[in-house]
Amino acid sequence: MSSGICFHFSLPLGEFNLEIDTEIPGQGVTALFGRSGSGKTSLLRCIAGLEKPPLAFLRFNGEIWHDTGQGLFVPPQQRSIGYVFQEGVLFPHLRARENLLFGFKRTPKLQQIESLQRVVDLLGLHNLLQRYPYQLSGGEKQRVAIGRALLNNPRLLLMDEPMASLDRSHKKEIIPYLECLHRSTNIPIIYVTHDPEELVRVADRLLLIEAGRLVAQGALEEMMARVDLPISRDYDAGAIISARILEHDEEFHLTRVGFKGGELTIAAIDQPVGNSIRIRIHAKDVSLALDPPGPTSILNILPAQVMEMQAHGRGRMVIRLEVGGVPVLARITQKSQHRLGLEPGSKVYAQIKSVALLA
Amino acid sequence: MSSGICFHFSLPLGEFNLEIDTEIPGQGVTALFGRSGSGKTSLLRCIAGLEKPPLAFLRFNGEIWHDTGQGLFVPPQQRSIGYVFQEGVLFPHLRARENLLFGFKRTPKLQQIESLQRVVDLLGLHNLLQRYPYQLSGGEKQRVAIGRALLNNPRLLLMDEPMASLDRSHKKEIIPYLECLHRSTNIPIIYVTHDPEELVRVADRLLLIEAGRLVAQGALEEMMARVDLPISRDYDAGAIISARILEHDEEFHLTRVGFKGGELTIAAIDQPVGNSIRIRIHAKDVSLALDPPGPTSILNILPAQVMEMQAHGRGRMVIRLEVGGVPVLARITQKSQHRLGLEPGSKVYAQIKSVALLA
Amino acid sequence: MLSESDLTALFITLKLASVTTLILMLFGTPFAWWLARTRWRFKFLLEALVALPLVLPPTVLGFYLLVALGPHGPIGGLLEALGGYSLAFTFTGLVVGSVFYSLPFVIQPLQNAFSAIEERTLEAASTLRATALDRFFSVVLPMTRSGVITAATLGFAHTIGEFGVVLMIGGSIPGETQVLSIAIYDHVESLEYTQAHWLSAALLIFSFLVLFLVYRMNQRQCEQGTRP
Amino acid sequence: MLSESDLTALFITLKLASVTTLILMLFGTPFAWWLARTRWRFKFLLEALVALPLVLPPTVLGFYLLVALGPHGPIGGLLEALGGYSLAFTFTGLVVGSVFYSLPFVIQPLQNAFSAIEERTLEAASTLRATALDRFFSVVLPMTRSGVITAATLGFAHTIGEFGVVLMIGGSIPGETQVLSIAIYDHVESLEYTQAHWLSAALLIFSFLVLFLVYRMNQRQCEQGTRP
Amino acid sequence: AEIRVAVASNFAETFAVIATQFERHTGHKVIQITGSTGKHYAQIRNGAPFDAYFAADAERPEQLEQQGIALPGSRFTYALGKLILWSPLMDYVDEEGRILADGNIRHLAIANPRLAPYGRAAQEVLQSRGEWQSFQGRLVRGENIGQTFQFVSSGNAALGFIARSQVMRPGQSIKGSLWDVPQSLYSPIEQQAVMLRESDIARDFLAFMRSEESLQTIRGFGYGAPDAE
Ligand SMILES: Nc1ncnc2c1ncn2[C@@H]1O[C@H](COP(=O)(O)OP(=O)(O)OP(=O)(O)O)[C@@H](O)[C@H]1O
Ligand SMILES: Nc1ncnc2c1ncn2[C@@H]1O[C@H](COP(=O)(O)OP(=O)(O)OP(=O)(O)O)[C@@H](O)[C@H]1O
Ligand SMILES: [Mg+2]
Ligand SMILES: [Mg+2]
Repeated sequence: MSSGICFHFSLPLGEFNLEIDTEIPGQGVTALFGRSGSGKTSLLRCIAGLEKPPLAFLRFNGEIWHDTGQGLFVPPQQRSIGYVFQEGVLFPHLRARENLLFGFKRTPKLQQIESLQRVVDLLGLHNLLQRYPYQLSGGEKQRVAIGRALLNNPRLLLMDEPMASLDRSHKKEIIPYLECLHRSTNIPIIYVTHDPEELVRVADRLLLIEAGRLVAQGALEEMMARVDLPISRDYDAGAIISARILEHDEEFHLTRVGFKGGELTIAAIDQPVGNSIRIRIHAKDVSLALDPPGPTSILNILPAQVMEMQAHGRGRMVIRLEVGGVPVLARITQKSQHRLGLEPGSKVYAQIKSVALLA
Repeated sequence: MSSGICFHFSLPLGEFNLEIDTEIPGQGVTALFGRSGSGKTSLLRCIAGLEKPPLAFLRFNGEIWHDTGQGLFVPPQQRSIGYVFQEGVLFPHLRARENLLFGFKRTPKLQQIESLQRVVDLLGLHNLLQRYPYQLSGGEKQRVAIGRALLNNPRLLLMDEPMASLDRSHKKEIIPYLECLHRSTNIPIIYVTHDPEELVRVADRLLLIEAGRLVAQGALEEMMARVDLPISRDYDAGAIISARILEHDEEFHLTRVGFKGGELTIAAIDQPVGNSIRIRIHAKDVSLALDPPGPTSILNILPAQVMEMQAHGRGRMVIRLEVGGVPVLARITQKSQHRLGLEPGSKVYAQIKSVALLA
Repeated sequence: MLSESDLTALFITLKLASVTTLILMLFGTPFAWWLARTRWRFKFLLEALVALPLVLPPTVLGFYLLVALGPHGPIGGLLEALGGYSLAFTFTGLVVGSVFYSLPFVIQPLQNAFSAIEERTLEAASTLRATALDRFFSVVLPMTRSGVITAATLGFAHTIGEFGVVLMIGGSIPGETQVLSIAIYDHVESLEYTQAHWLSAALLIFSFLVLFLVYRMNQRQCEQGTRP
Repeated sequence: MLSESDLTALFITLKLASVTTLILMLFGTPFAWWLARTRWRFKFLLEALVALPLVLPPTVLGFYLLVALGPHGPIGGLLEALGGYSLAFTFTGLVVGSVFYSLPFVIQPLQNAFSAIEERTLEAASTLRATALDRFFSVVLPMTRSGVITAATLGFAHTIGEFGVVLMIGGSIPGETQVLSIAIYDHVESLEYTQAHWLSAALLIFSFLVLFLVYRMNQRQCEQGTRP
Repeated sequence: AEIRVAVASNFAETFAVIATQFERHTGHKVIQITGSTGKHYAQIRNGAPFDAYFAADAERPEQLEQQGIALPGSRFTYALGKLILWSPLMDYVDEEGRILADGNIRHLAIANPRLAPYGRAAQEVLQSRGEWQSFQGRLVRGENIGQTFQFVSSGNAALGFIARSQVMRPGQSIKGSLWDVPQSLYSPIEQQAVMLRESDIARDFLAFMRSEESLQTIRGFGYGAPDAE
């Protein structure tokens, strides 16, 4: 009861109406997902205390932040949040360095966990510290905005498409940091993104909204394995599997992991044997064969059973398999399904390209 | 000589220096690619005439727009360009509708090709026309900005990460339109993006810049098939192939296409038989087998020959194959390469998941 | 209540305020725009000069203007030599004096408003075929409307209330250069308090109505256009 | 050149202008902030009221203030009833009059500058632990610096040049309420043109230097902070 | 035809009555421009289009005459100012001015001695009574006699030296209490007029100003009439 973020907002904005009532866990990354104009930013603003809906209730890890019933409202500055705005919003009169330190300086000494040095290193801001915002490129501004929110030493991080204008190599540096951040400090993060890869990398849970209303929510694994949600139409469906590291193959830079359904060989992971990890298998990376295949470049070939089949766009199918009780999705053409004579219960071999596995 | 965009800019910005001298074709989509802060926006600004570098030469389809040598400068308003700014930059005092029509109203009647109705339909702006910018969500603003540039009836379209904050379904609607736009009207587009999928969908050519300098440029096919460029490190390498539609399979919603190296079956394409199309084969969607495989869900299995092998990150390889003279890339693990004993000259079967083909 | 001469004074006042405001807005706007945009090193000198008329008591300023405009003064002498026409004690002279004296009230709000416009917005307009003039009218002016209104109001109101300068170089000639402020002043000076009260009340009510309407319209439009 | 009484007048003038500007900035700033941010339907009434002192000739305004401050006037009567202390002919009275009269010159530029601040910027600051007051000092003031400077300059300069009101309610007591503008006026009126010239020149040069420094500093900082 | 006449503020009301009488007699129009004598002087020197100048003192008409701006020989005294010590309160000022010795007076209003002849006269009175020093710091000075009157009538100053013409109207009694200061205590306040531009109407008007009819009006407003030359 006391841990978790529980909220109910009812906010009319012109013709638009935000009406959301739910609870999310007080740790991990919750991704907010929805089309342009569906109300993601409005929801974040409500949580931050920047909107004052006529009807609002918000409890953060046991503390009540907003309750219109009781007339209770904790202003944003007392909520210890980090908010990365969709549009950056740096202070134009302050240099990058002063922008970064704005919240830090106002954080009580004891709560100052993050250090400027670390954030600057992470975000590659060394050469930019003395610049004013107008002297920064779009992506540089966005990085400063992320750094500023991190340096606020928040108890809750709200990020509105924080990496929309970043190139992949910057993303690749920042995402593991966020993963690490919420794992090591247990700070909950609510994260808006349109990028499926980002989503899968950072999110534990998914909140799907459409036209201001909650459509579905749940753990990322479940949500991604569901075939009925719009998300699998727009984005790559795929199963997410918890596994444990069994062995490292130094020669070929591979790692062998075990899960309930068997073993998989994936690209080397920099973690000690025994660690638990999450891996993802894109439906479109799984092909099916009736007989065990001959010599092939595909390392992972597992016996599986067809459980459920769903048409998925014109001419395509998503097949839910089970590999030793663990669900795995495969996307194939209707023609293939027909040719192989697949139906629920069929025994097949799932061919999974090892390099398609994501940690 | 007269068709094409030929430019040379030398622009110092603080510690940063843009120094680019090249020529790109006067039609098609040229993608600008580079890390955050590499100078993409600055280059677009030079081409638009928003920066005045101390040294500048720019010839657009035979017209000289900027020549510091001669002291010649055509101001932006006389260049007939469409510029989508990285940060939107709508006019705050005008409603969406008036924003959209700002350039249109100032276009000579004869050049008014685009229509408000069409752009509004395309971008899904119906309900937003009467709103002021502050009443729009981030993605909605971006769509209005795109529409405004299109309605300016430009002779050259400059787009700076125009879809960074759009969800995939909006992108899916806008991208074909852009393709169609430059095909039907021959307007050249210079396009900045960090999204590889967008890149592959829209771009004909690629201009790679790093720290203000041109690193490489060329046709998308060539560039994507090159293993030495940073882009194949950060992004999914893959071959791009020109093909022709041979037949439609109505039952399974598939289309059979032919290319120099053989035939492929891909998801149904809504174009008449005989049309030319471009398809893309991601390296990671290609697996290799030594023997022709048995019954499998993979529809496209082509005999191929290994041409070149390149280590690609830890434990991975990119293999350049030739399928009847056409280059196709495959990404496999070093272990698989070892196990199959692959070396230049080896004969293999390339297994291509049909659904991985992109039009 | 209001004598005929008071009405004449009212009319002249309005004429003077309108003409002065018009001139100030016409010439002040480009000047303020230039001040707001230039990166010229010495613009602060000009800014200081513009603000200078403020610090002299109006009567004293009027005195110096009178001397300058009079037949023996540099400007008046020149004008006389050229066309034989002195500006002192004419309506034109009043306009010159008021323009000079109300300059800072118009320039400063304009300049501040113009400075707030981001370069990016103008750049966007220029890629959309708008010429410099077009940009100014279709982007700058609407975006700075409340600053422009403040400038015009301050200029207008200040010219109406203006007194020292006008008294000095106008000579308070009824029907020509006697404006309302002088008429009220005269009434007070010659102990005709009733008339003074009436005139003041009329002036105040009229001005209040004008200001009221101006600010009201401005507020309406602002509510539409931008989040406050 | 400058007599001792002139120097005293100079000193009082500076004191008056400083105190007035200080009070105006202290109370005007929150008021202007409120005006810039409120969505109150009737704020235009207040705005019109603030601008109103502008339209009355200062001497007339001074006259009404004098009547109001007198023992039969509303303010004077009240003060007398409370503590038996009249404001007329005191430095405090001058301050009251100047504050009243220079109000619009301070409020309007401040309000315009404050209106230009986007809500979003303040929201960002509030998510970064800045309280309302903190936001005002660390974000609003630095971002509106040139508007604030304009307000203070206009207020200061206008009080220095102010004359009618001060003359009326001050009674021109040397060493107490005789300010520089009155001294110059006296010189002009009593045909002591030389002294008048000297004093005016001194006032102008001094003011020019002040304005010069203010604008110069402002320009310097602007060049650093924001693209013009 | 019409003439423009610059008139000292303190004489404005009286002047208006006489001008109306003149207009009725002759059918000509007199445009009256009221203002401070100092300002009018500066304006006349800088070419103001006035036909005659009714000053509040003798000094400035004299200077204009010397400078050759005024018509020589046209200068004459049209009225004598009379100084009174006045308070709007009944029974406050006594007939000898003994009240001046009262140390509780917070403010005594006078006109600025450097600017206005009434101020100079008030200074002379105080000096001759030996009270000038004791009032330093308590004197509030109006720019002109009109303002001095306002100081007193608004109650901000308890009493002040003003012109008798300011409180006296033909056929009415004076409100408040006053001390009619004996002429012996101050030098005469001669208000003089000059002609600035030669014209028949101006000449006629100046002559009319000296007519017995006009002098009566002038007296009625509390001025002393000049001795017939
Ligand atoms: N006014 C300026 N002063 C100093 N440096 C500047 C200025 N403007 C831009 N820069 C620098 O120039 C470089 C190129 O900027 P540019 O905006 O072109 O980058 P970009 O490639 O568009 O990056 P992004 O993908 O982040 O938008 C950046 O390093 C930026 O910091
Ligand atoms: N002030 C307003 N007046 C009217 N409508 C508004 C206002 N603010 C937001 N809206 C509307 O509310 C809806 C939700 O906006 P919101 O910014 O939350 O969307 P979003 O999910 O963040 O979209 P995006 O992905 O485009 O940023 C949008 O349709 C928007 O047009
Ligand atoms: Mg949003
Ligand atoms: Mg950029």
